[in-house]
Amino acid sequence: MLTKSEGLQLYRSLLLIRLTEEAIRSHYHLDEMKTPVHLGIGQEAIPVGVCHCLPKNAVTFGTYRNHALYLALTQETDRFFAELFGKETGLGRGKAGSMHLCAPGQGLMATSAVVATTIPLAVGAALAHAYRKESTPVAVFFGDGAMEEGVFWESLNFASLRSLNILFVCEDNGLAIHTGASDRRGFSSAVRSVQGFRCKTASADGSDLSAVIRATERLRAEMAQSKQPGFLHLTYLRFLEHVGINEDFAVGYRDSPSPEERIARDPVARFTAQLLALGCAQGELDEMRTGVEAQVECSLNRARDARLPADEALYEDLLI
Amino acid sequence: MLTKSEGLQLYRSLLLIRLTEEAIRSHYHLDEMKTPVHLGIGQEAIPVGVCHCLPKNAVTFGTYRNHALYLALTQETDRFFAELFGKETGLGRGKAGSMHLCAPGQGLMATSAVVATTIPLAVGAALAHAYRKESTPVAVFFGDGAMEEGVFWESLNFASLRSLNILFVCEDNGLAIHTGASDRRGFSSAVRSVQGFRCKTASADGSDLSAVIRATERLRAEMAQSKQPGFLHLTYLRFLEHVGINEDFAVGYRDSPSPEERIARDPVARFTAQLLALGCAQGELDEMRTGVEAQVECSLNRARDARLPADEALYEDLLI
Amino acid sequence: MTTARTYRDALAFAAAKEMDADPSVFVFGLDVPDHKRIFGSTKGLVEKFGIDRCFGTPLSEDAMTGVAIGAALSGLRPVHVHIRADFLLLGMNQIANVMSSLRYMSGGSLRLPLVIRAIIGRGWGQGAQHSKSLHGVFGHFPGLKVGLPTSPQDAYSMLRAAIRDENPVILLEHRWLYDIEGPVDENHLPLLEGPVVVRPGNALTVACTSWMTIEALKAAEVLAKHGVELEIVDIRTVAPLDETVVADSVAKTGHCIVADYDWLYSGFSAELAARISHRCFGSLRCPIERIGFAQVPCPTTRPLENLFYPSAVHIIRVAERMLGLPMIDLNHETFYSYEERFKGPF
Amino acid sequence: MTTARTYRDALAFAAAKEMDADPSVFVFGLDVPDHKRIFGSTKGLVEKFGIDRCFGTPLSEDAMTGVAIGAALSGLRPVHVHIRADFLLLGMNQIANVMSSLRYMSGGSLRLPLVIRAIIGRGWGQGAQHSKSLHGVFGHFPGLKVGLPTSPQDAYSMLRAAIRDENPVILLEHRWLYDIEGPVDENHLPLLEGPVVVRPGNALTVACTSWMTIEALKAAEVLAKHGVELEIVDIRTVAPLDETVVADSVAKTGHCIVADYDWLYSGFSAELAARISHRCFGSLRCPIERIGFAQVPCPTTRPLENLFYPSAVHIIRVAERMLGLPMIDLNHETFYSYEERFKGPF
Ligand SMILES: Cc1ncc(C[n+]2csc(CCOP(=O)(O)OP(=O)(O)O)c2C)c(N)n1
Ligand SMILES: Cc1ncc(C[n+]2csc(CCOP(=O)(O)OP(=O)(O)O)c2C)c(N)n1
Ligand SMILES: [Mg+2]
Ligand SMILES: [Mg+2]
Repeated sequence: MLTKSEGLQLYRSLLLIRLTEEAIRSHYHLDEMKTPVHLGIGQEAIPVGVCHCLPKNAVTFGTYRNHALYLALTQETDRFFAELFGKETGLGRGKAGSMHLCAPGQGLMATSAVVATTIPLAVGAALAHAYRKESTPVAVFFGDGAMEEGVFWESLNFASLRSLNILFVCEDNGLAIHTGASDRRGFSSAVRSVQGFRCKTASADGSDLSAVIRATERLRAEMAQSKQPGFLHLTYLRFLEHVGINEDFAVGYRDSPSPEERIARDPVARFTAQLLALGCAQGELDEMRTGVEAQVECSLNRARDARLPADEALYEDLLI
Repeated sequence: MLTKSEGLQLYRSLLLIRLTEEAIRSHYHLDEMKTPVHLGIGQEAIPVGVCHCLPKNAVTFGTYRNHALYLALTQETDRFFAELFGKETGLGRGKAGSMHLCAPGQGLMATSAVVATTIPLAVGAALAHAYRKESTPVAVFFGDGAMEEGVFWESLNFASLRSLNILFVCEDNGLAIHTGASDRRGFSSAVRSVQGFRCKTASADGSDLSAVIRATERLRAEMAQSKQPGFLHLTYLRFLEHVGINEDFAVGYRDSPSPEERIARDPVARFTAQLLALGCAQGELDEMRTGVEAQVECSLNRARDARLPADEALYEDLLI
Repeated sequence: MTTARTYRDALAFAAAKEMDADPSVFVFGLDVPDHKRIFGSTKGLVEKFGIDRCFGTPLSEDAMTGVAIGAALSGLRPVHVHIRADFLLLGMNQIANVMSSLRYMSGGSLRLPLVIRAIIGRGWGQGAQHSKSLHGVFGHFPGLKVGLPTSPQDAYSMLRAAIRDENPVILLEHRWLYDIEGPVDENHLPLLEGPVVVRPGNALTVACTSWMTIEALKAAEVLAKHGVELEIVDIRTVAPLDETVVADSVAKTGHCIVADYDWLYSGFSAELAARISHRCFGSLRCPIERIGFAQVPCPTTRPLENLFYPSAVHIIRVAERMLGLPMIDLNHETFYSYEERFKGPF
Repeated sequence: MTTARTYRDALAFAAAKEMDADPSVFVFGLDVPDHKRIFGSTKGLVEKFGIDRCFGTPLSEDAMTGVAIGAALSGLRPVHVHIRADFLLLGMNQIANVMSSLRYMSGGSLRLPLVIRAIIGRGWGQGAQHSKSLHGVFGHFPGLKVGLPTSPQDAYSMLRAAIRDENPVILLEHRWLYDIEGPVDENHLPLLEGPVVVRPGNALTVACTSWMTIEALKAAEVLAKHGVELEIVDIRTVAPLDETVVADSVAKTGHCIVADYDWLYSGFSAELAARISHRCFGSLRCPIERIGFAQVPCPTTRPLENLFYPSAVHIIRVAERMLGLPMIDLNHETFYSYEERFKGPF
């Protein structure tokens, strides 16, 4: 069970992600953030929950849908927004944009715009830890579509072969852009599809932060005991279009969620209810929201005011 | 149960493969066949048995270890040897060599020297049949090492998704060159590793022709009923080195088989015993051997006498 | 019959035409049948020909490339579509080890009539992994045909020709060309069009690929005001390459810029420059200049992206230098950008 | 200390040296620790450093390339070995979409010190899928270093330098060089050696990669008997490329052949020819000639294979044409073949 203070801290993380994404939504039309954005509204509980269960020195990898993961790990928004604005002060000096964020100092080693490509990198990091006889765990986050890429299976095979300490986190929104799972999968259950390998598996409702934490903790315990990698399957609802800032339920490729479903699949709403049940006061939560709003607002303004990289930067950062 | 005449026909096939490979072994040192050879001694019963269960119009794909498959399908040795000798009359006008044999007229569409690469091609052929609403089955033969390549999993996923009529035949000799399965596999059972996909599976002792036929027939029946692809796992002993004509048990990366094991894993010896039990006379078998020997000898001589491609051939056969 | 069409419509129209004529033609790839229809370039196909002939796939570029080959070997004519050329790198083994050599290795007994369509070019800060062109890389491997249609007519004729071709053909389409409108003669012979002079001139030959043709036309417009007439050759089919049109032009102008939409290093610009340097040794009055991407991965941020991509301005500046002209004041010229893409008519 | 070593020994020795010096260096890849030891080039490593630092892998080139990147990001220095360069095409997405651009995209905060070693070149009728070189293709993507060591000393120094380099380095080793013996100074500075004049001459510059250097030396030996002195430059590091040594040589000789061990089309030969044509515009007395693979997949049968591969004979014939010499009778000369590979000393 979570303590109240843990709960509040997690809540802040969820909120930071949500409000950051909402800030992007409201400022994007100004065309100052010249980078495609894959937003994480609905996805928040997955990185927040999983990273909560990892030690501070854990190493993570993600995809182009990486805002939630970055924020969950760092709570940082200055360099984040600066990157989205393409500024010199951004995480990648503006060269990365939204899709390639990384923050090696905080353990986020790499993210990538080519589906599934960071999965073997994560395995390589896990191998490095085994090589140095370190216990540092690795977690790699990827969408359900990534399981269709051969490199996922190659990576799973190698991690299972070498008994690596790596958690494969499948963030399953049932969609690859606009294509549903039934048009892409030759298997009926993601979890069962990997169970032929020497790995441990678990699944949970990825919209429910507590469920994510429970599943992750259980899986990590099994991994530790068996010395096998883990595969964590978490479902969630992608509230927005694949890339961009709008809802697109009306377009027709999927059903619009009912009002109940909207709440059930909203990690912030669900966790708020749990916190209130835990005895937190609404005022406490509101106060936290005000603080987060201020952080986001302030970072956004700083990012806007920051300077763009100078021309010379074009040829910098290539080779050492 | 096989009839005697079927049995004799199958025996001829096994023998043709064996004696062809032995002929290569005895002539290779003359350095006239300037192509690397991956011989199929020990493997014979797999293509012979599987192809026996397929209709004449079946389409097949294989690997660089393709002699047994080619011979099982065609019973032809003239163009085969000509290819190994690099002659104009060879299957690929000498451009293919041993590793890239194909005979589209007899259904062998392609083989390849890059592990696992013909697997998706076979899936494409199966898709073409489904597209044209034809029932033509496809079988693709590959080594156990191919299962480690991502493209195997991508292909299995797509075939399962589209319910294609394709038989994946894993020829498992437990080796990839000199590396044993336990150094390569993150799974404990090849068959179980694929069972998460919507496909049917079967396995058998690939050294035992009758067992191969029984397993193939049963699997094909299940495939027909379920409209699912099939995965057939067949084990065998590679008697020779990975590439080349020699035994290499002495080298040390694997144990030398006992005399009993040698017989148990020799498809020709095992099937001979079964035929004798079925009431065939040794004389009949000996006579057949004489005929096959003559065929091989004759093809070999023809190939030797054939002419090499002319210089102009270098730029031919590229684009139409 | 000639109609005004956008490039994207021309692509969809060409596919429909060939699918109509030949039931063995089908179009597939990630997101091909979704409501966005690959920026509209597969519009109408699923309605007209059904999901069996226009379908999506799992995310499995390697296997799907092999599937296209296998289907082609089986007598079909697949058109495999990719929303970014970068993803083709996942299918590189099938492309360079299998597709390019299967017919040759079979001594001519196999045929692989298949088309790969992939989109190249610039989006909204697409960055390093969504910006590759790769035509030089594909052309490097014998056994593949590689084309870059520029005008709507090219898009129409070249896609039709590619589908009818008995060989593997890779077509790369620049995203910014999609909006261009131009006359499309639907009876125009389907041909993998080779190099063509799209603007005659006498001062300097600019040999271009894809979007660079548009930039070169813009450069020519500016330079013409100053009495300098560029001759612009659009290469269109880069492999197999027939450089004769460029050589003839250089024989006349004595000056040559190769403006390629790719990195220079061992790219198509290197091949063409090496060939023209050889063939026009006597007529070149100064060294051939090459213009292409900056030799770094594509950065996301706009100011660096603007430096990364070659443009009309680069062409003007290089032309001035080669011809010994004073620098033109470009302050009052408008150049293309994401927001101000050329829309046509071509 | 200078010892005579074969190229293969020099490779194994260099790896051992670096593994000794730095525990973060490890060597892995398919069949790396088996008894054949990648044609002997990983000999002794597993005995000395154990299976944790010299290990085999499953057949998963795509993932294993990513594993190398991930390990490098984590502070190790992987050396990933491939018995054929063709198999690297399976890892092309990781190489060209990830490895080449990760550091750049991170604004310099990531570093990827990793080495890929792959064998190129001719075997016993290896055919179309075991014969690619790919250095031009790799060099095309900014962010990668690409080298082709020719002598045992190069093999030693360049592999050591590659392992110490903070960037991804791809080294391509020709199979026929493995038997060559030559002096190896083990204290020679580990350097990704650039172009070097391996034979001085005045008549014509031959710029070569890898095995073509050996063929060019043979051609020079033959031509020298007829009073023609070739100057031979071994490029060694093709990316990043510094063409100065070649340009200086051409300034002297006025003639240039680029002899590359690859297809010509958009290959390294195109890049070098384009640069030298540009830089030596005034000093070239006739067009640069390029020599490389025939523009078809590599055929298996020997007579066609002999036509496919460039050789000393090609170099001699082209040199004769360029210099306006009569054709030399080559009947009594012996050239290299599978059976008569050059063994050294270098
Ligand atoms: C290898 C590759 N193929 C195709 C694409 C185009 N693409 C971008 S995102 C995406 C869908 C991925 O779905 P999923 O992995 O489930 O992630 P999600 O977007 O749902 O988080 C596709 C097909 C790509 N980026 N990379
Ligand atoms: C993609 C690829 N990687 C590596 C190789 C080198 N290689 C050739 S055969 C082989 C072993 C393959 O083992 P398996 O698939 O079990 O087939 P077998 O030889 O046992 O029939 C390897 C690694 C290759 N040909 N292709
Ligand atoms: Mg998804
Ligand atoms: Mg095997």
